Amino acid sequence: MKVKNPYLPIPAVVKRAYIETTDHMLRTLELKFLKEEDAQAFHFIPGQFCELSIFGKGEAPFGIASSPTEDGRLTFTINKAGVVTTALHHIEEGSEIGIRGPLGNGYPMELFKGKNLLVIGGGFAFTTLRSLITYFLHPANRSQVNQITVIYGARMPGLLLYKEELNSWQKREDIHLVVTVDWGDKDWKGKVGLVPNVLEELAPSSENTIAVICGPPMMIKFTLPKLVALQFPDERIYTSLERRMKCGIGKCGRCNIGHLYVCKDGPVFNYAQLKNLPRDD
Amino acid sequence: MKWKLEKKDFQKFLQGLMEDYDLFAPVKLTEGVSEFKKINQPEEVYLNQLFTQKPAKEVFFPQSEVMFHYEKRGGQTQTISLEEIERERILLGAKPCEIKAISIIEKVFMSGESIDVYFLEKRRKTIIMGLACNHPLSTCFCTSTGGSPFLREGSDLFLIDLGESFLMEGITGKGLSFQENKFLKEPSEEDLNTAQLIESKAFQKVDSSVPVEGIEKRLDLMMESTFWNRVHEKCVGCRICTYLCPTCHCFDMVDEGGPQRGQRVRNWDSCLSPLYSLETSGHNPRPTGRERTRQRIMHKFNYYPKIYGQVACVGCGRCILYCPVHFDIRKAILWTSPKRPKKYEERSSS
Amino acid sequence: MIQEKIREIAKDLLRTKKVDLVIGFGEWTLPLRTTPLFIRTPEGADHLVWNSFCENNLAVYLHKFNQFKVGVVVKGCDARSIVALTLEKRFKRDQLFLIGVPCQRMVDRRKVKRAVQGEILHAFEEGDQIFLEGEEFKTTLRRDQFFYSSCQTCIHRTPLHTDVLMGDPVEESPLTEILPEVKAFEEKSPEGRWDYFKKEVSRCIRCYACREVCPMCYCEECFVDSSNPKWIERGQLPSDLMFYHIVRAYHQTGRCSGCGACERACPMEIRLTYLTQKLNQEVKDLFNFETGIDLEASPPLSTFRMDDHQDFIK
Amino acid sequence: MMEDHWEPKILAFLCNWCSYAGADLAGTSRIQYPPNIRVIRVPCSGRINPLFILKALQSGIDGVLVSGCHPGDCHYLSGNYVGRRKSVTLKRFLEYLGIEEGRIQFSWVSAAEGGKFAQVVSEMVEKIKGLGPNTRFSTTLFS
Amino acid sequence: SGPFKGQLLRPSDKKHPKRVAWIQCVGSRDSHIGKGYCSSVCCMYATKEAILAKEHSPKMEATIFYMDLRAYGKDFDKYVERAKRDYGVRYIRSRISHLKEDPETNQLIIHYETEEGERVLEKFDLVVLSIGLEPTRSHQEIATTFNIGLNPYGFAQTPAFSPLQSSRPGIYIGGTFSGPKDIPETVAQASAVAACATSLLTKARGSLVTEKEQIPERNVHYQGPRVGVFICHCGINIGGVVDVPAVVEYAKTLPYVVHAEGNLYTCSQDTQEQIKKMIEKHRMNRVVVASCTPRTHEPLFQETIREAGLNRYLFEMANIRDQCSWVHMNQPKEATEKAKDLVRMAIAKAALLDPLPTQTVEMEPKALIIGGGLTGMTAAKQLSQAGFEVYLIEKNSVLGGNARAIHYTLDGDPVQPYLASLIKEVEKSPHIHLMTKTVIEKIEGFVGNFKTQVRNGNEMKEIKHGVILVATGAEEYHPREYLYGQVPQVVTQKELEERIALHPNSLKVLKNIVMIQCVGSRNDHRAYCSRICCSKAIKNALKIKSMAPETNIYVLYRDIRTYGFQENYYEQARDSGIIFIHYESNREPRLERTEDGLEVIVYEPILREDLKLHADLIVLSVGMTPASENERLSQMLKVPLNEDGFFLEAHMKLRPVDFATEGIFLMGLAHGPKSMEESIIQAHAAAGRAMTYLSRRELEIPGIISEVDERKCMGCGLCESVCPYQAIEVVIKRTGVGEKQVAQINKALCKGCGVCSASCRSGSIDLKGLTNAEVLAQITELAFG
Repeated sequence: MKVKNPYLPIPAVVKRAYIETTDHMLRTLELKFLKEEDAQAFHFIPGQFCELSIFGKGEAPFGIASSPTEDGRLTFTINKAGVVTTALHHIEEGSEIGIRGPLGNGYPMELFKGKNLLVIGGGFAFTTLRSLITYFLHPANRSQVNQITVIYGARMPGLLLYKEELNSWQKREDIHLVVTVDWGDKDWKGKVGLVPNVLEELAPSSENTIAVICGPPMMIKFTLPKLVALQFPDERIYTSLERRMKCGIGKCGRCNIGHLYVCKDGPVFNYAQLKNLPRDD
Repeated sequence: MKWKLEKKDFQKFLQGLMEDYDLFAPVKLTEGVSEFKKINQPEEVYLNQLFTQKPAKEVFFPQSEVMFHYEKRGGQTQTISLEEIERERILLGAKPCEIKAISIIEKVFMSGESIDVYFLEKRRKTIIMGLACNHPLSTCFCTSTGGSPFLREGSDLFLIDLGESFLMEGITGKGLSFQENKFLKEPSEEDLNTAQLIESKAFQKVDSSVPVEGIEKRLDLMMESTFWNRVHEKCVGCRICTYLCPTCHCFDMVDEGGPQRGQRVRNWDSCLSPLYSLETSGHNPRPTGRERTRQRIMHKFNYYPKIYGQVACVGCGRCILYCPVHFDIRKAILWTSPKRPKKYEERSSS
Repeated sequence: MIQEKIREIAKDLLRTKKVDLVIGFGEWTLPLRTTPLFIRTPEGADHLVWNSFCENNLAVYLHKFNQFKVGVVVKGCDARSIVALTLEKRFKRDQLFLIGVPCQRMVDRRKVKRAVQGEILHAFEEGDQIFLEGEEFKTTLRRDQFFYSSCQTCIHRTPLHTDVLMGDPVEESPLTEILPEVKAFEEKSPEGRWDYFKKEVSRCIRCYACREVCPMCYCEECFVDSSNPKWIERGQLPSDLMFYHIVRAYHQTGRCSGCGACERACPMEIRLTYLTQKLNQEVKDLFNFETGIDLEASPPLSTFRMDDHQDFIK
Repeated sequence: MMEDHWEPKILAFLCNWCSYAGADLAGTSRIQYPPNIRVIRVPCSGRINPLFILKALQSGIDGVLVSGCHPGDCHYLSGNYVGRRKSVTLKRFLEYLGIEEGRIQFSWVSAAEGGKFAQVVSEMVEKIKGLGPNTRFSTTLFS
Repeated sequence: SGPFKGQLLRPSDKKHPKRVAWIQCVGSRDSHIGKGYCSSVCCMYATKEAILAKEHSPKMEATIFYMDLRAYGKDFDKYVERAKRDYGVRYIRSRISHLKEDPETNQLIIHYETEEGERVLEKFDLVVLSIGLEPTRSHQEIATTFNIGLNPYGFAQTPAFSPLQSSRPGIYIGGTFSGPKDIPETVAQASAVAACATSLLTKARGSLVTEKEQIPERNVHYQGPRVGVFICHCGINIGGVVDVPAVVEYAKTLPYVVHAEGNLYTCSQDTQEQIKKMIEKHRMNRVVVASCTPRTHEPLFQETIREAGLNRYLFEMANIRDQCSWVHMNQPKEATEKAKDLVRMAIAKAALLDPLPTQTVEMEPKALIIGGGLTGMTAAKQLSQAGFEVYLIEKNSVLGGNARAIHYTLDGDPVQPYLASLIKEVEKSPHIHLMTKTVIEKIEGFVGNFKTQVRNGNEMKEIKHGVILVATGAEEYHPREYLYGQVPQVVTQKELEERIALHPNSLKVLKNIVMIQCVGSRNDHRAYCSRICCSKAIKNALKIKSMAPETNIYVLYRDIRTYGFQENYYEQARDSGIIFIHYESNREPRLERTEDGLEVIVYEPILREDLKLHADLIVLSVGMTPASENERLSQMLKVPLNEDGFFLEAHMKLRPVDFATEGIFLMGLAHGPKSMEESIIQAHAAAGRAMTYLSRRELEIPGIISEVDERKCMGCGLCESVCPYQAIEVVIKRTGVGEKQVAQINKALCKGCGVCSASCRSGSIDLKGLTNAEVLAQITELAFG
């Protein structure tokens, strides 16, 4: 039996592409596999990522923003930074792209069963969290978790991702969504304040609750102590690490922190694991 | 099973093999430099240099390897992967330490659900004819890392140079087909004794005093020690020690060519290069030489053992011999152990 | 003896806090080799040695320590590199204390190893003899048969602009009159030269040791690693290797002190000095400039003269 | 793309203020010259990074011509002087290494020298035809 | 170029002449035919022609017959020396009266007398007559229609001290209409006349300017390159040779191309509309036009795409006419192939182009004039009349500079009254801030934003201004030769003029006066002619002759350089009995002390013996030396000096009053020795040039400038040292994590030559608009296309 070559990108096409933020730095791509059987074979869970490749430019890892419950929809949100991301920002709808994945361990959905869910997101790291939240808001899975509390912050209102969904979530009662910005502007009516302070204010009980936190290093640095202060035990705080990756399958050695490979053993880790890893960030 | 092969028919023996195998063996590039290459004529085989600069891992994990071609035909890009190998191959002249290192790399490339098919294909279709180390150097410390100059593990066939002839031992079943070859004779008793004598003499020569034992535990608590500030100072950050190390297996993937057609290539990479962990945002988790040198030692002696239970160093001594600033990993290992010399408080320990 | 003087001066410098650290050479585990040492306490200075194997160009470490006051042991070529680096604003001259050692030309350990059968286990130097001891042999060699090729043609062995000189200046006469390597190379036909260069450079494994040991190569991002524009690919294509080595040598025009560290560092023993020696010869003929001699003279490619040579222009 | 007989492909860097204008003048005065050169317009002959010339030769282009203002006429005062030093060191170094003499050619052509520009180009095309295709960097020779 | 395609041929038989002779002063300096003036330019003309002829046919021999070699301009003497030394041009001092033709070889025979008086006969293949300039036939018409006066020679008459003013106010004279002059003077006069006219129109400035309102530029950053290609037929100019439709089809297949079309005339007005429509329709963000030379048409197309909302730098041209179809007319196949390559390269470059902002720097409408002499004051008056504020800095306590020591001009007009009225005007003008006894301490900034620290005694003041005019003047050469300073009878012309004006009768009693020309000039230390010493000597000599007719005046000279209308006074001097004795540079006159006074010994070429002249008074015509503080000022302004120490202008002929660095101008004696009239002209000219900057509210900086990537830059200073405009400076910059030494570019000074990005080894500095990546893309596109 011929072993599958994990490095060969599966051909796909860009169905829809639109700019998310006012500073044009974030763009969401909706992809569709060219071949139907690739689409069938593609099963993923929230928190996993894929390596998107543009021939001639290279490859880069992106968290899957869509949820498995959205019937085969596959969306990624790209922050424009380097050669590959710029190329991803420039390609038009209908052009080709290569996908490798699903990669990484994704969120431990089993462990979330029967617990409350506290989701804290910051900036453009909200992609995998959106997948997680959408998964649990789906009627079939809503019952698996009890209380869902979401705190999502961004620097400015224009930089918030998935604005329509945020509004629709706001209207639902089975989810408590708090959206905050560091600096408001004249027509921003919502909360203004840093995520750690908002968390302190909200002070959700840590009893039987799992916290999932993703965001820029500075936000995590100031939010973790707040969570610990609210008696969240280390093993019930999960985060998804952002690291330089190349192969995505734990071979090329690029993404290791200590003995763990972020791409294979992560990117989702609980704080207990991270604690005893060498401080190599 | 053991055979004797006269050196005078060695060339003809190899000629025979080459009919149905591709032969890879060290070839002399220039005075004092040799490299594993595909052999066209048996005369090219050059076994006098104790070990080649680039280790035998190159035969399984080449420094630069095209993974697949891509071509845009009619708006649709086809990818043609290049992992297939038609002809079986023979690796001749690899030393025991290099062969053991291949098994170390094997653990990484062939574990988990995603298998590195390029390495797998080459590994499966290669018969390893190891060559014993009759005269190890003073920089060799393979015995300290659980190896030995006559380690047979990992070789399919094992050659011992008796001077006029080779003693060939069959270790695994592989490569049976050519064992009934006409050049192979029955080894005499006296041959076996000389082989045994050479083996014990070689074993003594190797420095087994390097305290590799228990280094994984010791390094656990040394992550933040000032030891690293002193270790890295003399290292200028070139990539010799990682490219020449038989166990190093990091690589980078890059596209060559334009949007219309080109190829994706995998090249060796080194954790000592500043660009290795530089993120596009400009943040670099290992900004200075201190973190990078620490990463090289920690990965070999702490991280890898944690995952695969054995140290990722085979004690071949290449990184000691070829380092332009004479960084000696044995000193670094010594320095982490309780036996470190007290009076060298001041000395840098690398 | 020079070694004692170096230790004295290092101790004094460290005791009086004139410098934060002294960079020098020390014995290490292998024979015929020394290693750079970073001494921060007066007692540590006892490990400083001086012999014919202090081959590294210590100027390469100075930009790592440009916030500190540094004492450094320098040969003729090292001092010239430091002068060139000062001209390129790497550090201010007053934060350095140069311990100049008149160089007696360094011995090439590879030539010594090829002259004996079997591995050398112990070696020490006495006057102009080198005593070697291996498993089954004991020989002595004359050190002046085994100098590095870059040392043979060196005419600046006494370091200039140093703060202190560890011995009386040596007279500056090259052993071989002009650069033998360049002459030998130039005797070949153009095709022969190109094939020789291509054969040598195709052994390159892109470990960049030649770049990292050179004090003049301190760029944040080398043209080889640049992705916008991407000058060459990352693989082992011989034409890319040739591109790299031509440009690396060309970037040393008027900056290379001819110390030969690049050739010594190469694990694949690729000959490199005949490239930079030729460029130094060109710069001498065309602009009458020698690297690192004059503290004021600006490097040749950073200035111009109206009457520069131009008969190659139609 | 090799027809029956080989036509050299030559890259010319022309400085915008003098040589490019000279080339235009050759055009307006209809002075015919061989069609082998392709021009890249640069502000000054001092803008030519030696890596451009080397990259052109490495990519298999058969000849490189760099043409700028006469000394003293440079629109940017000393651009051509600085460029001249880089050119002489690069040319001598590459010829030392074995690149055939004549592959790289430098010239001063002022805005009024249309005739001279055509002559420089024709001479260069002849020279390169004499030298034959540029196989120095081609990797086919060496596995 | 030229009738014989650049060959030097004899018109009669189209053969190469072996020996060519130039005869100077034909139709000039000849009052019998009413041309008593010197045409000022023929000496240099002949020398230049001799050099060019020798370049074209080195074997040819060039000989120039002259009376006085009038190389009075800046670096002119050096040029003549080069002609002699490098090109072997022979200069023979002898007036040629007639030519004969040798019947057999029809060569031309010239009889001439050498210095030593020996008669020589030489044959030449070609003789060139250096005929002078004369007023055109229309001079007379213009004079009558505008009712302006002409001088006896038919050139325009200009009143004293206002060489640009015709006899009627409001009508100004520029160029050779007012007399023969060289290019530097005519160009300066042009700018000067413009200045005078502008100040009259001050009130109406800017009234007819309509601001072009532009639609905002579309942001193309977050789009991939969408390139539109327009390939021009240019009638048959391109279409006749290049198969344009094939190139269009080919362009359609190239990456990033969203639209490609051929046009008959891309530069026509309706095609501009078509381009704008296509940009809209295909949402193009890059445009490539393949037509003629960008040097002429790039601005036109850039304007068009700007009007369509695209940044003007998102544009690239491929020259497939002047450098393709026109020059490969009988090779259509190869021309089409070449056109395809050029289009492909242009598209590859266009895909990488970035939109470049054209920043603006606001302009401080004030001028700083350094030096309060005649030049400085004239410029100050001119600028104040044009409504601009002026800071006039003078280091001495009193205005006037060198002009204070001049009492009358060669034409006899009194100088001090004019000077006094000028000083009064400057002092009372509201726009001029006069600062005497003030020295410049520090000058910072760049055009539009200069900040200068000046010190008056110990009080410091900072001035904000937009432009700088340098009028630091020059000093009289302090001679060491001829016992000057040791013996009272040896004086300089300046001191003589002082004595003539203030106590004339002390001179009346003198019997013999000997004047020695070119003292301290035209030698190895000062290889230039100070231009005014000859006219000054003749002025004083004529004055003395008129006061004391019977005093003998000897003038020992190397060349009498009374160019232009000053020639009349030279003739007048000879008629009034002043004796002019020529000496060769290698046999200079000697001065000896005898019991009854001083004796000058000079070798008289015609008598071929040493003449002993007993002299009661010896007058040294000394030249001018650059002002002592030029060195310091040039450092502060970062502008160059020439070898002789005078300031170096941007271009000797085409930009005589500009410095290379923008916003700084040069006038008067600081530029080099010149007469008062020429200084006044340069003052107006510099003021005119300054007005072109002062009249703008802000300066537009072109987009094509360099940019530093501060992450990659190590601050090695290589770019700083090669930048021709000193626009780059290595500074210590505070970064997030500490300090870093990086290069910093002064956007206003960078001219976009790209020399810095070619020198930078690590590619940290790059020229926007022609980055390394863009050139590399063109190279790889050409090679692997």
